[in-house]
Amino acid sequence: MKTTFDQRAIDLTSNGKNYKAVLDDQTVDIEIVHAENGKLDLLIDGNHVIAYVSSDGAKRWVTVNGRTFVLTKSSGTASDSKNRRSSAGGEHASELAAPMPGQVRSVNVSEGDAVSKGQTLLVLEAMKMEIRIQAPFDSTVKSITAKVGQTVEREQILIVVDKLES
Amino acid sequence: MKTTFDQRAIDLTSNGKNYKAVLDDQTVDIEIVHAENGKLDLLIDGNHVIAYVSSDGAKRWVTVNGRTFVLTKSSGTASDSKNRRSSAGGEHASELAAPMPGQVRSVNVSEGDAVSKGQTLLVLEAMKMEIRIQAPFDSTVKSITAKVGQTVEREQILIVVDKLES
Amino acid sequence: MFRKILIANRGEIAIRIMRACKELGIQTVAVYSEADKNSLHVQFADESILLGAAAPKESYLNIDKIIDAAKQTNADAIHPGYGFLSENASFAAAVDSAKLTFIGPSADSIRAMGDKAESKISMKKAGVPTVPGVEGIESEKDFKKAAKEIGYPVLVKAAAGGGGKGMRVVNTESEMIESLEAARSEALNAFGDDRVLIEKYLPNAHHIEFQVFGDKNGNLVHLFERECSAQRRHQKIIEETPSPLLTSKLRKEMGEAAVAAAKAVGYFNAGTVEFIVDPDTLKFYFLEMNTRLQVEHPITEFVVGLDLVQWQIRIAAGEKFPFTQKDLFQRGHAIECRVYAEDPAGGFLPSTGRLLQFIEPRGPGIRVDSGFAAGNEVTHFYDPLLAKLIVDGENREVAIQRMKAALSEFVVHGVTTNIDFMQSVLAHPDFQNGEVTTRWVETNFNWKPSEPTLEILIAAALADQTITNPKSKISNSNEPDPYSPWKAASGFRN
Amino acid sequence: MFRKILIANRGEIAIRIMRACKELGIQTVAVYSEADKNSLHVQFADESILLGAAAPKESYLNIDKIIDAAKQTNADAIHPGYGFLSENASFAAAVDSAKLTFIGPSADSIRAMGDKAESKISMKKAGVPTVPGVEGIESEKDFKKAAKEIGYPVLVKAAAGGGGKGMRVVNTESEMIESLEAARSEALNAFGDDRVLIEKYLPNAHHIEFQVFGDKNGNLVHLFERECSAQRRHQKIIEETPSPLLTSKLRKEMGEAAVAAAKAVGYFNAGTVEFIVDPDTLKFYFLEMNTRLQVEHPITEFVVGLDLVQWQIRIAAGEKFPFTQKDLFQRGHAIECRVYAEDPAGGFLPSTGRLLQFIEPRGPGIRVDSGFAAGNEVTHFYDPLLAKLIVDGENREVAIQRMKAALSEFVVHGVTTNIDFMQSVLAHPDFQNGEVTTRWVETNFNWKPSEPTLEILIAAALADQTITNPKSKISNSNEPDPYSPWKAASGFRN
Repeated sequence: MKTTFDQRAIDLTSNGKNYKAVLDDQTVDIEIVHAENGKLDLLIDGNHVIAYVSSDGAKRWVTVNGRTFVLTKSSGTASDSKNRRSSAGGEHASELAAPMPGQVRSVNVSEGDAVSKGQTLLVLEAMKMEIRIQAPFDSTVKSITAKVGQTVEREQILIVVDKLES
Repeated sequence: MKTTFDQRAIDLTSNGKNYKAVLDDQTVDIEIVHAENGKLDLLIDGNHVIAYVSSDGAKRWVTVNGRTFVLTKSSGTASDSKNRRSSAGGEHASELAAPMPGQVRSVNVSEGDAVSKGQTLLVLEAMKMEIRIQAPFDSTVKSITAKVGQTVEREQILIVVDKLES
Repeated sequence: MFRKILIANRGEIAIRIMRACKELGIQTVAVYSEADKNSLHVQFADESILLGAAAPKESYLNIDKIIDAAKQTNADAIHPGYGFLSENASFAAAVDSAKLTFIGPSADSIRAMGDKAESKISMKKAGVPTVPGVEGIESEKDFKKAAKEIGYPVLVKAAAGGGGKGMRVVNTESEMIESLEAARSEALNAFGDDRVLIEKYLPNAHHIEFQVFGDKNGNLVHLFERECSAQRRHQKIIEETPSPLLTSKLRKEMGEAAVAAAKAVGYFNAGTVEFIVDPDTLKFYFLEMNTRLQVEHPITEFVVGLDLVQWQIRIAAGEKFPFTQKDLFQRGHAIECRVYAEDPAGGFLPSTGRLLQFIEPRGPGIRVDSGFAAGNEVTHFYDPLLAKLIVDGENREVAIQRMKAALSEFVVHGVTTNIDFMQSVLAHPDFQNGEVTTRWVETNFNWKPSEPTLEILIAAALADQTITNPKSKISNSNEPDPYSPWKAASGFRN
Repeated sequence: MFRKILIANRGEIAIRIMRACKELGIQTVAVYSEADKNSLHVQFADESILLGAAAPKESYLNIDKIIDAAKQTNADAIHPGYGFLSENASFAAAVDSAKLTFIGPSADSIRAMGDKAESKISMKKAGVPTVPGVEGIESEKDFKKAAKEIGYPVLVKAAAGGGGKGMRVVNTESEMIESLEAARSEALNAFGDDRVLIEKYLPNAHHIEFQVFGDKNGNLVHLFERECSAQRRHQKIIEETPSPLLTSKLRKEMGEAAVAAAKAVGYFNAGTVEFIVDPDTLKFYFLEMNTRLQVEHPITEFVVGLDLVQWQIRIAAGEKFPFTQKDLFQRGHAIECRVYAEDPAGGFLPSTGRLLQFIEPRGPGIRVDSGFAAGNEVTHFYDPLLAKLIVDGENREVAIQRMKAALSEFVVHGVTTNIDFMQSVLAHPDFQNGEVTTRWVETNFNWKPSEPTLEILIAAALADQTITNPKSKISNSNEPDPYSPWKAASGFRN
């Protein structure tokens, strides 16, 4: 079975007791010694590897040797969340999203306002921190989709701006 | 629903959100605040109680306030295991059972032997300990059901003796 | 001794305080917000009282509700923990007025140290070295004059301040007016008080603090230092004691200064005097005093051999110290790493979610103070501190090796953490040489997460392959999978 | 320093040794029997080698297989832990012959202390007080004569002995012949050697041992005492340090005697000199020396501030101690409780089964050394020790309170444990007064488990009610219940 994580494809086939994995033209043998409670005791080409694994939607959390990685399984929708996350600061983006869940503390502009690059449009409060949502470029506020006091989710769109052609 | 544990009956009825328990003519109100992973967060007549519970066949393991109890659910076969356990040393019993799992290290008698009270008939080894299975009274060895080197379970019958009428 | 104590806090510190109470034979009352209904600190307490909604001002910051909860449960003392109301003089006064004991210093001590300008003046009077600067001035002209005398760069900061708000670094005279205005407006917004003061800015300093402790009979001792220079976003991430910077002569001088500072405000119970130390000149300056238990108190407990929270309670109940300064000494070396739910690769922004796995390290010399377990939700309402991992060892090298081993055993799935980041800090030569200063992370340490290895991809693929087959489930899932061995019985009452 | 160490043991001690290796940057090799295939100690190691069947002689006692495993994995040293081959001089010699380093004393030291008669003679020569008695006699007449001189009651015990085998208390002359015969025949069966010796029997003594430690350069120190009088079936259950019985004068004398004992056999690495102390006269007598790491070594680590296992490895690699006797001191008080899978109400018979829940206590001053997790099987093949719970505190009272709180947080379901029993021992005035002697449990302490309370029955009924409803499962089960949130994915490979 072929699976792709963050653009890296891995092909796993079972040959009865063990598995064989192919990735980046490399082939390795895998024996599962024990698997319980999200903990895998593996032999990968004869080397002992303990891996902790969890799944949450398309996300796979994996810890090996004390290092933890979050991989996103991409069945055609590769690195979806990455693209979306970077939209807040991207050069051509005009939708400003919440970088983390929180509560809207203040909205400093109104629809139609002309704003300049770096100007604080909205302040979010989360985990004792103030997060300022600033204009990515000189622009006009097209729409405001968040209200003061509202609890917003990560990546929820808060404000849409139109870039001013200068 | 009525349940009996070690001869004590408790009647539990659900009234929607909460439970009511009747035992020993006492009635108490129970609210389950949270239940997860074998841990119960309860309010019993308004008092906060954390209980850890596990089940294994008819056995219920319960820990409250750091004290752990093993209760046996008795649906007609009340205190079955208790009776069996005491059979090894009982005055009228003639079946000698293993008090714990282990390996038979030696069998010191043969079928038909006359043995005297306290005589070691068989030695079991378990967890670095030697356990001597001794004659409960002057008797004749009727049958030996365990062999040297054999691994035996707790309460498995090892030797049967006939009491000598004196 | 008290019969029952209400703990006006949540998370790891609430549990840590309750453990101390349990060991002293004292009943505990937890308070909680709606978001914390199923939190460990509520389950750990003998009794619990719901305060209100998740927002702190509806719950953990609500003085009236907390005092009501204490009266309702017949508690006779309140421990504020750290954060929330712990340095709020009005709260301490309200607890007093309600005929309850506040486990901490007097409201007057809190007030005296709460104002940065006033406390600086009283410290100077007490002979405690302060950062060169001027307070009590108002005009732009005076600020410019003071800055010239002190020498740029300077710092303008709110007199009523705290938490980095209302603070600006000014590098040249041309920036002064703008910075002054910005600091004043921030200060007014945050504290309702636009007074600011000016002082020398030391960009490459060590943050070294001294634990002080006084009983109500005038016995005041210090429990040596904590080196807290490893910071990100002005917040500590790794603390240790002893400090690799201090000589025993300097340690003695700073300890005496810390005791003098506390004495100047009639201090009792636990407090921390923060200093900044210039590593080039080894000169030290009073920064501020935290009039409460500190997050990083466990490293002092390891090295000095005292239980600080038990002593807070004993002191509040009127006990005297059975020891004096000369009985106290440091043995071994202790380090604390703060495990935060945050993304070091994304500006340390907090990360929220449900904890899919939460496996704490264990072993000789390892202590974990945490308030979370697998299945718990990390929300955006509160501080993203998941756990404090504390180790001790015979010396600094042993402690660092132990911390690295312990961090590598800490498994957190469901939120992003700074574990790998701290692992890299510990492995850095600057840290190993004890040369980390407060702005080191910002300016010298450009961390990037490593790329997933072969093993990682294989494990992910195995988890993926097997999770779709209900017969061979091996991993955690947030999804409503009835076969999952992980699902909590949240449907219990149906 | 070593590159790779093989740990010839299992359970908690194998893991504890591997942690020390990890912190020292040394690779680890686990060995295991078929019964331990999925044990934590195997998962914790970098590599692992299957030795053979579950029976110890096929696996953990098999010298050839263990040395083969070390060669196969290119290990350069072997740590024997405690028990199994740790005091087997032939094993130590075989490790040497294989050009590997044995992490422990020399084979000669082990041999010299292994024979009770010989070691007693060499101790007398070294000026170490021994229990009044006679060795090297054979005739019944000589034994009767010796007994009369010593005074009844006396103890006859196997010269080659250990573990309470080949040992008889003789109260009057009339019992002598029978007891002598019984001891000799047991000794012959157990050790292939029927020599016995005779000594004064002290029924109400304290068992107090001293940790000694030597490097290979002749530096030999002691790390103070451990009080191990709380025993059942001649096995320790609770240990503490400092001993409540010792005065500082007595501590000094006994420490010097312990060092003299170790010096007499050219000792290096960690060892323990056991004494019995008469609480009335405060006279102490050499009992035996354990030429290995002791189960209860963690209490010494807490109070003395050294990592004994790290030092065992360092010493074996040739490092010298950077300290001398005068640098060492005790701080605070530590207690260890051995959590056994056994039934205190049923003659302390071991209990076996699958662990349904296994929740270890945690918190400041608490250390748990264990080799088990929920889901593991406790089998009859090995020692029933589930975990060692160790606490430290500022003083004995604080440590006892902490231990009581910690024990009350330890949850073990699936096997019967001695947790409640130890809780009662700790609460007893005799224990609190430090007056427990080695036969106290047998003779003064009649423990009965308490009756289930209302809450217990309610919780059981709730568990019962809800477990039959697959939608509201809340509890552990060993039964093949596909809905159980507890089931391990043992069917993973189908």
